[in-house]
Amino acid sequence: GDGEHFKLGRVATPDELLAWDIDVRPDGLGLPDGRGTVAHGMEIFDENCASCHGDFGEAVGRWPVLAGGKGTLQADRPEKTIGSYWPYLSTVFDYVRRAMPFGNARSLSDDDVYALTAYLLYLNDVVTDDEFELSKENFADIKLPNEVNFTDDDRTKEPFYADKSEPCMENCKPDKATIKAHAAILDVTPEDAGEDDQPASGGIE
Amino acid sequence: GDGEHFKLGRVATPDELLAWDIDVRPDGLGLPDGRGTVAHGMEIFDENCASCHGDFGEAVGRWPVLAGGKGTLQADRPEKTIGSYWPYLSTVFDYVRRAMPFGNARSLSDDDVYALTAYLLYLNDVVTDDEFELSKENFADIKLPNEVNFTDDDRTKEPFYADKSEPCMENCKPDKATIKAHAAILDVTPEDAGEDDQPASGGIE
Amino acid sequence: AALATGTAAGARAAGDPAITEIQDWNRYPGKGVDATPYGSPSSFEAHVIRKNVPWLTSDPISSVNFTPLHEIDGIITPSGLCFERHHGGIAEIDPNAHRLMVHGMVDKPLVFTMADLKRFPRENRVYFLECAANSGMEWRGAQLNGCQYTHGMVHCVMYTGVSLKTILNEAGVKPEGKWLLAEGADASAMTRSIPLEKALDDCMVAFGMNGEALRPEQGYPVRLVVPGWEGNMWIKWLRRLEIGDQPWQQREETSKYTDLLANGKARRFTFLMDVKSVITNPSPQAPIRHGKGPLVLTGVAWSGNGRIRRVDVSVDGGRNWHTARIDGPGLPKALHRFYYEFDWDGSELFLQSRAIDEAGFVQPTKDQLRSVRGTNSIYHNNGIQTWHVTEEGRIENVEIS
Amino acid sequence: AALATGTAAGARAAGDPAITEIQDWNRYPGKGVDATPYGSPSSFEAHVIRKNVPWLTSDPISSVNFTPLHEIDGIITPSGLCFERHHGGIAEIDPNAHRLMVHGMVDKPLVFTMADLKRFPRENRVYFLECAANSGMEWRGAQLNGCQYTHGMVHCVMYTGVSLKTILNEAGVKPEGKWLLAEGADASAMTRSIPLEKALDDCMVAFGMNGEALRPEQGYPVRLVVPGWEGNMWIKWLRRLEIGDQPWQQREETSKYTDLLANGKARRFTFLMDVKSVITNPSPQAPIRHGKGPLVLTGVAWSGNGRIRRVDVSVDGGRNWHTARIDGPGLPKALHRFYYEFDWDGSELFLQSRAIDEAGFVQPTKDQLRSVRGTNSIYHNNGIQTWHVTEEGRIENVEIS
Ligand code: HEC
Ligand code: HEC
Ligand SMILES: [Ca+2]
Ligand SMILES: [Ca+2]
Ligand SMILES: [Ca+2]
Ligand SMILES: [Ca+2]
Ligand SMILES: [Ca+2]
Ligand SMILES: [Ca+2]
Ligand SMILES: [Co+2]
Ligand SMILES: [Co+2]
Repeated sequence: GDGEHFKLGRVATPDELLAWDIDVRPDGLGLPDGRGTVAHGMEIFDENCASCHGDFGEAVGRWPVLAGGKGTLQADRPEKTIGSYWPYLSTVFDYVRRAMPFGNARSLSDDDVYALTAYLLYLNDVVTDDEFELSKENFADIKLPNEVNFTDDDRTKEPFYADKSEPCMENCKPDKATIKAHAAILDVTPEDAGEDDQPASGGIE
Repeated sequence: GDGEHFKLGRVATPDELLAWDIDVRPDGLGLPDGRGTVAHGMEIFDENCASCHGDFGEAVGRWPVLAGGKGTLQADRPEKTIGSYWPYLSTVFDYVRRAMPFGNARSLSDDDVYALTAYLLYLNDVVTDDEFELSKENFADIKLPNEVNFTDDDRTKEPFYADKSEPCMENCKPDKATIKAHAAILDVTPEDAGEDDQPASGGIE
Repeated sequence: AALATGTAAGARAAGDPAITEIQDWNRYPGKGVDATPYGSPSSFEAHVIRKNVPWLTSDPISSVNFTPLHEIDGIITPSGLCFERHHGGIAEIDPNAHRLMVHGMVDKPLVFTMADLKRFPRENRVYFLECAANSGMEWRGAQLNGCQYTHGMVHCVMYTGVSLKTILNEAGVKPEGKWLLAEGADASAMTRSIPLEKALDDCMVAFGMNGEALRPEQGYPVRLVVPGWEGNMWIKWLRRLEIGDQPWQQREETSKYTDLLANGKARRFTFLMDVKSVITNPSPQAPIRHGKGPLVLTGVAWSGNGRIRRVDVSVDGGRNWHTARIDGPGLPKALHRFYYEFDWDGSELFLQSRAIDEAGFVQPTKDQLRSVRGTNSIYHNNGIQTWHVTEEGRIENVEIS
Repeated sequence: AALATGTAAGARAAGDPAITEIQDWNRYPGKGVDATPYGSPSSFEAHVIRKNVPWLTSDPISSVNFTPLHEIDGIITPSGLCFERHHGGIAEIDPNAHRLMVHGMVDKPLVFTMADLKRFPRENRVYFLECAANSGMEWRGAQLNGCQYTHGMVHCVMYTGVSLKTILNEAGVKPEGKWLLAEGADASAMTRSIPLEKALDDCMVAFGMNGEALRPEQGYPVRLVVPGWEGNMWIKWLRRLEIGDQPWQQREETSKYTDLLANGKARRFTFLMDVKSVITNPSPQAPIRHGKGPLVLTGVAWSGNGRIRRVDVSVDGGRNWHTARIDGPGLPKALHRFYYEFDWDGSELFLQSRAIDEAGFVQPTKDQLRSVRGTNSIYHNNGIQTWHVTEEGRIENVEIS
C-alpha cells in the first residue's frame, strides 16, 4: 500500500491462514473439500440440532425456525427461513460451520457441514431427493428461491428523506392530539413481567 | 440578582442558618457566644486530642504537629504550626469546631472550642498565662506572629513566566545529559514498600 | 397533584432535620483511599443498570440488554452502562493470546499481537453506536414503556485505537480489493462485510474506550469502530480482516440486518443509521415528580451522516415545535445532548422530539416510515417517539393522531 | 535487548497455536446479557487501579490515592480511576437527605433539595481537576518511580450540572458580596473561599460525571467545579454556599495550600493550576518491552489558563525538542492528549515534555521553579519531568544536568 509503513506484525503462515480463513462466499470461494448427503445430514441434525431447531427445523420454543414460512413475507407475521428468505446457500454452510451447534461451535467436520446444509435444503424443499449429496463441486449451482427479492439501499429516495425542505414549526396539525394506541405492555417493565408477558409482535431477531 | 429566576428552592429558616453557618472569620464574624480558659483547654486536650497530637502539640507518629517550629520556615525541614506559620487565630477555632476531634467531629461545645483554642495559643507561646480566658469578646484582638509573612500570588512575575518568548528548540544545552539524581525510592513502588520506606523529604500535607 | 414532591418546599418552621440535626456523614469519617482501588457508583444509584427483556430472545447468551438512557446525561455513556448485544455470550479473552490477522487481496498477509497494535499511531474519537434493531419493537405500534427499552440500544463513548487504514496499509491492499470481511474471536465468530471505501475512511481498530481498556462485553481486547453505521458491523473481539472483491453475504447481512418491506422485497446493506432522537427525561421510567413549574426536558439526538444541525421539541404532539438547545461542541457521528426548559402548567402533554442532521435529513414520523416500509422491517426504526404525560406526571409510550 | 518481546515476531513455521488451535472463547459461549447489569473491566486489567502510598499521610481516611496515568489514554479519566483525596473519608450521603443552602450577602437565603437542583438549566463540560500538591514530593529532587505517583493527582471528566451563577442569582447576590465560601457535608466539613468573580465566571454545581451520577469519592450527590483552579477548591458533598465581603481564611487556605518560599514568606490564594505536562508512556511503570523500532510516546498536558497551544517532546534531556501531535479538539481547562511517534534505535534516552498554553506560558524546568521558590513550597510544582530510558528499556525518574 501507499502511505507510511511501520514494519509491525509478521507474515501469516499457510497453516494459520488455513485455520482462520473459514468464510464461504456465494460463488463458492472458501469452500473446503468435502461432501455429505441429505440422509446423513438428518442423522447429525437429529442428534445435534433438533433439540433447539425442532425435528423439521420448525423450532422448539423461542429458538430460531430454520424451515417453512414460504409465501409469508408479505403476511402479518412473516416467517423468515432459509427457504423463505435467505438469498444464498453459502450463508448456511458458512454460519453452521462457524457458529453451530450453539454451545459447541467449530465441532463439526467439513463433511458434516455439507451433510447438514444438504439436509437444510431438503427441509426447505429446495432439494427433494434424500439421496442428494452436496459437495464442493455442485455447491455453487444451487440457488435459493428468494435471492431475487433483495434490493439495494434506497432510503434516501423515500419521500420524507428526498424532501429536504424545512419542516413545519407552527400549527402543523388541525386538531388536538388524541391517543390512537397505548404501549401494548402497559405498566409492565421487564423486571416484573412474567414468562407470559410477550409483546404483540414477537421478539427482536 | 439580575437574570432569570426559576423560583426553585425555599427560604432557609433561622434555625437552619444557625445550624449550618458555623464558619468564623479573622475579624470575628461568625464567632458564637462563649468562653474558655487555657487550664480548661488543657483538660479537654489531654483527653480528646493528645493521643494524636501529643501532650504538647508535638504530634504522635505521623499525626499533625500543632505547636513549636518557630524560626524553621527557612530551614531545610520547616515545621509549620499554629505558632510558627498560621496567619489567623480564627482558623484554629473554625477548624477545631468543624473537624476535630478526628473521628468525632461536631462533638465539642462552643465553650470547649474556646478553651481548646486558648490552650493551643498557650502551647504556641502566644499567651503565657494559664489563667487566660478566650472569649467572643477578646478573640479578634489576638494576632498570630506569622501573619505578616503572607503575600499575594505573584507567579506571573516569575522570570520564566514573565518571559513569553518562544522557547529554544535546537541545541539548547552544550553537553550530553548526565544524571544528577535518581529517584530517591529506587525501584520501590508503594505496594511493595515496607513501613520504613519513607521519602527523603517527608509526606504531602 | 404531582406523583411526589421531592422538593424542599415542605420545611418545618423549626427547620428541616436534614439540616438542623448533624448527620452521621458530617460527624464520622467514611472509607479511606485504600477502600476502592477501582471505584463504583453510590449504593443509592443501584437502580441505574442495564436491563434485559427475557422474552425478546431465546437465551441471555444470544441476546441484548439496554442502556438506561433516562438515568444518564451528557453525551458520554458510562462504560458499565453501555448496552450489550452478543450472539455467543461475552468472550473472555486473554490479550496475550489474542491475534489480529490481515489477509486476502493484500501484498502480504500479516499477524499482529496486541503489543504490535499499540505501536501504531493512535487516535481518540467519540462516536455513537446504535444497534440497527433499536426501536425495532415499535414498528407495529407502541410496545414498551420506557426509553431504556424503546431506544436503549445506543451508546456513545470515546475510543482509543488505530485508524483501520493504517493497519490495512501495512499489509498493502491490492487494487482489486473492494470489500472487507471483519471477524470476531467469540463463540459466534461474528462476521460482517464492509465496503472498502468505508474501511479506508473513518473506521478504527480500537483497544480503548472512555480512557481505559475496552470492556469485555464491548470486545476486549480489540474491536472495530465503524462510525455512523449499524452496531452489528462494529465487530467485537476482532481477530481477522480479509480483503476481497465482493461482499461475503454472511448470516448477519442476509438472514439478519436486511429490511423486509411490505411488498415482500428486502433491502440489504442498509448500513447507515439515520437521523434520530428521543426525549429521555421526562419519560415513562422518569415521570414528573415535582409538579408544576420549571421542568428540564432533555434527550439525545444522533445521525450516521455526521453532526446534528437542530433538534425541535413539541409538547402538543407535533402541532407546534420549539427549537431545543444543543449542549456541547457537537461532534460528528456522536450523540448530541439537547435541552428544552419550560414551565409546566400541570396539563396533559404529548412530548416529541425531531432531529435534523447536517445532511439536511429530517427525522420522520413512524407513520411516514410505515407508509413506505410497512411494519415488518425490524431494523432502522428512527421514527419520532411520543410520550403522553398525564396531569399527575405519569408518562406512557403512545401513538397519536 | 528489550525487556521482553510481546510481539508476534516469533511465530513457529507451523503457525502460532493461538491461531492454529481453537481457543475456548471461540467454541464455548460466554456470560449472557443478564450477568453484569453494571459492567466492570476485564479480569486481565486487574492491575489498572488507583494506588495509595501509606507513608505519605497519617491515615487512609485523610489521604490520597493516585490515577494510573500510564494505563489510560485519551482525555477522559474513567470514573473508577479518578484519584481520591479526602480529609474525613468518603461521605456516603443519602441524596434524599442532602440539602444545598445559599446564604450570606444575598437577597434571600435559600435551601435546595437535589430534586430542586435538577430543575435548573444544565450544562455538560469537560475539565481537568489537579490537586495543588500533585508532584509536591518532587520539589527536593526525584522521589517516586512512576507517573502515577509523581503526577497522578489529576483527572479529567465531563461534568453535568448547573452553572453556579444560576444558583447564586436565584438567591440574589448583594453588591457588597466579593467572596464565596463553599462547604462540604463530610466529616471534615471542608471549606474554601473563592473570589466571587470566579464563582460567577465558569464554576458549576455538578451532580453528574462522565454521564452518570457523581461517584461517592468525588462528592456524591453534588460537588463544586472550579475550572482550572486547584482541586481542593472543588468542594465535594457540597452543602453550603455563603456570600461575604472578605475571604474566610479557612484552614485549607492558610495552614495548607499556601506556598512557602525560600525566604520564609508564603504565597496565599495561589488558585490557578499552571501549565503542565507529563509523558505517561513510556515511564517507570510502563517500560519499553518491545525493543527497537516504532514507539508510541504519549502523555497529557493541561493548564488552568485554558487550552494547550503546543507540547514539545525531547528525547535527549532538553537539548533538542520536537513538537508533538495533539489529538482531539483541545477543550479549555481540560487534559490534552499528545503523541510523539518515533523509531527507537535502542540507545539511552532522556524523555521530557514541555507544554505551552494559550496565554503563552511555557512549562518551566524544576530548577527554574526552585531558583525562585526554593524547595519547601509543596504545592504548584509544574516542572518538566525527566524519565531516563536504559538500553534495556527500563525507565527511571531522574534529574539531569
Ligand atoms: C442449544 C440450542 C441450539 C442448538 C443445539 C443448535 N442451534 Fe442453531 N441456533 C441457535 C440459536 C440461539 C441461534 C441464533 C444465534 C444468534 O442469533 O446469535 C441459532 C441459529 C441457527 C441458524 C441461523 C438461523 C437464522 O435464521 O439466522 C442456523 C442455520 C442454525 N442455527 C443451524 C443449526 C444447526 C445445523 C445445528 C446443529 C449442528 C444447530 N443449529 C444447533 C440455537 C441452537
Ligand atoms: C484520631 C486522631 C486525632 C485526634 C484525636 C484529634 N486530631 Fe486533630 N488532626 C488529626 C488529623 C488526621 C488532622 C489532619 C486532617 C486533614 O488534614 O484532613 C488533624 C488536624 C488538626 C488541626 C490542624 C493542623 C494543621 O496543621 O492544619 C488542628 C488545629 C487539630 N487537629 C486540633 C485538634 C484538637 C483540638 C483535637 C481534640 C479536640 C484534635 N485535633 C483531635 C487527627 C486527630
Ligand atoms: Ca476467505
Ligand atoms: Ca413495572
Ligand atoms: Ca405477566
Ligand atoms: Ca458565616
Ligand atoms: Ca516495585
Ligand atoms: Ca522497605
Ligand atoms: Co441495516
Ligand atoms: Co495554591
